[in-house]
Amino acid sequence: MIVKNMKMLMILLLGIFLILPGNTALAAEKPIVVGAPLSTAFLYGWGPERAFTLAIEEINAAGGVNVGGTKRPFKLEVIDTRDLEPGVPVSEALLAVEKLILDKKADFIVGGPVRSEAALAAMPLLSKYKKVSILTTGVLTPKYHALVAKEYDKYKYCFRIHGEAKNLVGEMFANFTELKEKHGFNNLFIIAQDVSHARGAAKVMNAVATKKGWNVTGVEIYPTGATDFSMGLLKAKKSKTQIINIWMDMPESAILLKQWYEMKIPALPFGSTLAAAEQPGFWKATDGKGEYTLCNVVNAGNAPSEATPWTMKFYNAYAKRWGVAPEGLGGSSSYMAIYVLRDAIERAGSLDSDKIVVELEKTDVMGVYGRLKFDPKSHQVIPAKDPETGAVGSILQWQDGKRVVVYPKSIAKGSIQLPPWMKK
Amino acid sequence: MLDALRLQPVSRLSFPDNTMHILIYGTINSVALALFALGFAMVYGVSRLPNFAHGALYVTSGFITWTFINTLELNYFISILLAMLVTGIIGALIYQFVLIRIRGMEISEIMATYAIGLAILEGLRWGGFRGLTYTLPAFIEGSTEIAGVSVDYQRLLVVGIGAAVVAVLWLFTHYTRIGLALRGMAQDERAAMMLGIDSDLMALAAMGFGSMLAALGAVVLLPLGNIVVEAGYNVLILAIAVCIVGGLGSWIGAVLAAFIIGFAQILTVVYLGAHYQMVVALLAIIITLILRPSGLFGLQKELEERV
Amino acid sequence: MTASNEQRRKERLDRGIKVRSEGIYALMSWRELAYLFLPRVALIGGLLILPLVMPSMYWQRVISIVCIYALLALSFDFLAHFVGLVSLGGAFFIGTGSYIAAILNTTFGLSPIFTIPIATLLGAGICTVLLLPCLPLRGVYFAIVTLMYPLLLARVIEALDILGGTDGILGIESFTNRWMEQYFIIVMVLVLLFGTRRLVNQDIGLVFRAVKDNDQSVRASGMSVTYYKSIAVFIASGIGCLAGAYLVHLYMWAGLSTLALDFSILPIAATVIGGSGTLVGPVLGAFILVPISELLRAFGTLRIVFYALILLAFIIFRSEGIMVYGQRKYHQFEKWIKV
Amino acid sequence: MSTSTTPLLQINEVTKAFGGIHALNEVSFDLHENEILGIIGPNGSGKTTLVNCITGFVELTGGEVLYRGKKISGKPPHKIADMGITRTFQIMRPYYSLPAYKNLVIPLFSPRAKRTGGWRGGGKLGDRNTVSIDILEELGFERESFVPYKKASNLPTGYLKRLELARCLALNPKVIICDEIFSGLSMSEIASMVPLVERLQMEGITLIMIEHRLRELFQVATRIMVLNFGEKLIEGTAEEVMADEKVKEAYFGSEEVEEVMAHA
Repeated sequence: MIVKNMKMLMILLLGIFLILPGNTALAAEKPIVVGAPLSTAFLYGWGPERAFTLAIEEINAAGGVNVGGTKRPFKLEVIDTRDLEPGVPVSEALLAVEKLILDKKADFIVGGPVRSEAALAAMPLLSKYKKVSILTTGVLTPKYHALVAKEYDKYKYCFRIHGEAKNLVGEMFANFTELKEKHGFNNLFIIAQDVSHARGAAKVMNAVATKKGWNVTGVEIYPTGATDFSMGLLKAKKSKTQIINIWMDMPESAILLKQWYEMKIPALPFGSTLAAAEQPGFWKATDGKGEYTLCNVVNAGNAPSEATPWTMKFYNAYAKRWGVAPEGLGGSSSYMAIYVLRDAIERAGSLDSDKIVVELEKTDVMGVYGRLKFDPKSHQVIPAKDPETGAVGSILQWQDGKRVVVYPKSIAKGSIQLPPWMKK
Repeated sequence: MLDALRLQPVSRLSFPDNTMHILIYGTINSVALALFALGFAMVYGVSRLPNFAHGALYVTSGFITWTFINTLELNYFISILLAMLVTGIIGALIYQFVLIRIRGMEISEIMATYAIGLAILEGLRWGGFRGLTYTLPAFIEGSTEIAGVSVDYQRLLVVGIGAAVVAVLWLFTHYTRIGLALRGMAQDERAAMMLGIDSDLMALAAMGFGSMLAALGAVVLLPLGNIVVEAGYNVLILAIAVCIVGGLGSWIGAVLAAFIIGFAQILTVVYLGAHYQMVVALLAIIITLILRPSGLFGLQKELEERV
Repeated sequence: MTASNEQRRKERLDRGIKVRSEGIYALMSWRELAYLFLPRVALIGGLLILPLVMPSMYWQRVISIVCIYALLALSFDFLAHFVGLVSLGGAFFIGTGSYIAAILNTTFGLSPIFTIPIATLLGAGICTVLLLPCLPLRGVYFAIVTLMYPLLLARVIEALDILGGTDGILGIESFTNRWMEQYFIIVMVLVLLFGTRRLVNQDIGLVFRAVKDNDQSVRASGMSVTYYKSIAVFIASGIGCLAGAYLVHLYMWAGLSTLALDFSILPIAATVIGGSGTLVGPVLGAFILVPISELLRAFGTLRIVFYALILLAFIIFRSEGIMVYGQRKYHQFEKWIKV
Repeated sequence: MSTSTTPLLQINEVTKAFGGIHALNEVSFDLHENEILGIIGPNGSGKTTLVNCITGFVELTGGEVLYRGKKISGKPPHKIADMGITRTFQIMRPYYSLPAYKNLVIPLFSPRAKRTGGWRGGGKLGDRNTVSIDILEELGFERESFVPYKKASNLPTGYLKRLELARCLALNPKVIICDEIFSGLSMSEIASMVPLVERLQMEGITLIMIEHRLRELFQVATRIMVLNFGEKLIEGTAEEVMADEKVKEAYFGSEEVEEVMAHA
């Protein structure tokens, strides 16, 4: 009996070897291959994947990309990097990027590894193979575009089309000043996840707040995977803070928000990249306990607003195509990355990386979340408060079951509400 | 006892007194750890099988309850019982078709159970249980104030159910036939076999009950947050931590070790800083293993675990 | 018309040189020489040709990753089967090796040719010193302590935000030319593989086996068991740190996820599939497991489920591993005889 | 039998308690150069515990062990063995996975063997395999036969006992403590072991023999000590011990005593 099993196992192995994946399908015109190494099992992975597919289908339907006269369609190649999973080495993600470049012959890399650590690690790889890459999701660390600025000629192929930690701090602080005038808030308590971009942002926020005269009543850093936040919330409550600034993208943030609601902490939870709180399903999941949570979804378009005529067009197209509204960080920025890429290719008239880099630096497109322009030195999208001048972020608040955009003023559809137990 | 607990550290907190808080949330944290670890301790205690699929069973039972409630619209209480039953059956099946063939080979057991855990977790993720919108409703809404510390009912319920589980487990293992057989197997497998206890059947029962305990832990603790596949890995590490500190094989040790680690974590959060929380748990394991490998209450087999 | 229910038994007869005696035999003909050395030559030749045969550069990169896991599997099998220390802490060796190589390269500016040997020796020293307190432990206890070491190191680096915190260390030099990068690791795998096989049969190797077999009687023979265990751990962690240092220069980056659980678990799976105790088995196991997980990449998240089920199938049906099964098949032929 | 001024080994009031139970209760005796001390006593009288205490496998609860006047009771077992005090195990502990002659390579690898050149090495240790085969041959393993090359796991008990002894010899020992080396052997095997022990004594090695087979022990031992319930009953020559009332009542009772006396 054992011998038979052995043969059966061998056949199984051979079978797998034979279906070595090779790209056989030859479209009419040679397609431009766009590689997307994403952690598809996570929100920040499958959201962008859907946005890329939507954008590519729209472009191909409109006839594809005019590369020096010939019309060539885009072709999307998504590979699961699993880099948001704990316990998975980054070499898995880098191997996925290399498979896209070497095996699938990708001309461009978009979306990029989702975890900051993996994205930073992929930079030298991209410069080695001279592949233009546009980061659209997950990576918030300011170190990314700082590196591009520092070693321009080595990392010039790396672009980032969505906001990073420093912009988020700026946007959030604008809201704090507004709250200060309206409700006289002056106390701030910061809770951050023990991840480098969150800790970095917490430090910056702490410095900016104290400089502007705010009283920072405490900073609490929780390790990834912590399941009890009672202590931090108690400290916040006892330090009579009015705002709790949360920098956390781990799923356990839902526990934090539920505990905040049950402990009736008289402070406004104001978070950035709160993955749990960005999804439309968050309301039903916490059966209402997520009321009044504010979260920064980095770019407009991930929540309903009229930043530009294109925002709602994208919002509805996404909802129609996938049956659910854009779910959070990465949706609108991925969609725009494809269009920005098409625009650059058509201007450059070829797929040569160096020409494309020059064209991308000249990008000026009125996109889903404002006018998209790249800083020529650091290849980071230029942020702004008004959609006319640059890329606009958006902060939404959960108000009785719906995500209402409250910032920036130019595209706001509502104002910040306070929980009942806070109103004196 | 209270004063012994209040160390005299340089407290960054300027608040006069949070011992009540430490006490309440320390207990809740410890009961949660105990619920994580009991299933693992029972399976290892009886059949010396390190069940590395424990975390996967914990998460699966969460998703099964969720599907019963949302897709089949069953009553919440019935779906909990059904979920525990189904998880117990899964645990038993794992033993019957996989572990029974490789019992005794230490490395293969660890590898096999880890592979099953991996397959279940990644299978769930592939099956669409992704994202953060899967949650279980709490049994009771609302929260109260105890001695100035606001605690929600669900957490108090956790403590209640935890205590009940420990009590039932104690009664079960001391007064029912199967319970006694399980304890016999735990102490000495060969002697138990000589008395006519079928070791495979008992191991099967242990695996079944262990999985049910994991499911019970999940159903009680998951409503506090949301059901996420990553929880499987964290739960496994914490369960191993508690079982080792308490002494592999003795589930009473696991309960007491859960309290030790639970309070240690809360104290580090208060006095050292929250981000050292995980470091403390891991440090507890390593130090216990080096000083007293068989744990605080484990069977002290001198030569067996130290040279 | 023999009755169908007569008993049949499988009889195994030695083949080739094994017929003469247990271990000592004289080679008398080319055929016997070939019988002995063919498998070894096939292994060495196969490994050396592999990169040239690979269809694309990507698959060559996969070969380097496979060699890293092969080194880890080799160090696990050496420790588990020949010294009796089941260590689930492969990631601890890789992590230490990578971080040391990264620091040497970024702060001291040493080129890979220097950082790798230094990282190997220094890393091995550090790992041995850190593992010293748990050497007296045995069996499951040692396994679980070593499982916790990399997790603790990762959490400490994360909490203290040292060594580049969760971002890791960037901007590390890679190898100058591609072929040197590729063949360096393959040659190291071969050298270390045959090195450990020879070491195990040397006198010191016998002492290791004695420590595994019966450490009380080793103590009675006037030798400190912890001393010899620490030598064995030094050798095994050296191999692990070498793999870690190479990984850093391969991907020009070192960070928290060099301490990931996969580096601990996959080598053990390779050992279980390859055949524990044969040292060559785990290397073959790695050469089977890692390419499979790459091939299955097309299936997305389902890939891990397949990979886990294949591993499970091997554990249940072929628990002794391919190499042991292969050796038995090679040295003996079986035929059914009537009882 | 020269008895130099300080005895080779002094055991002063050695006590060992396992959580309240006294396995050894203030046992004291001296061991002189080149003598064979027989230790007898009913099962559970603390004989093996005494061996473990002397060789450091178990920590003492009280008392001390002196070797040539120096205290050795706190030292780890491998240090004590390194000084030349070796022991065999009551339950034999060969390396089952290794062939017989390779079993001896391990003790020959020890620092003491390197220093003293192993048994009859005279300071310089030759190739370990040849030295181990010489030792085995001396202990009755026929050189040409395949016995030294067989795996330890399929050697008969007699050969395993000799392997234990060989392991001690490989360290060129000063003292060998034999823990029931005659038990479990057939009459012919015991007959061949007795001359072996006598030859070791002539080579200048001091022996402590713990035995239940009194007839062979009395042929070989120069002095006998009786242990009972962890206490030393009496110490002296074979005749004195036999004649003593307490010993008879505590240990012998059976008619075996008369029969042994007839022969002694």
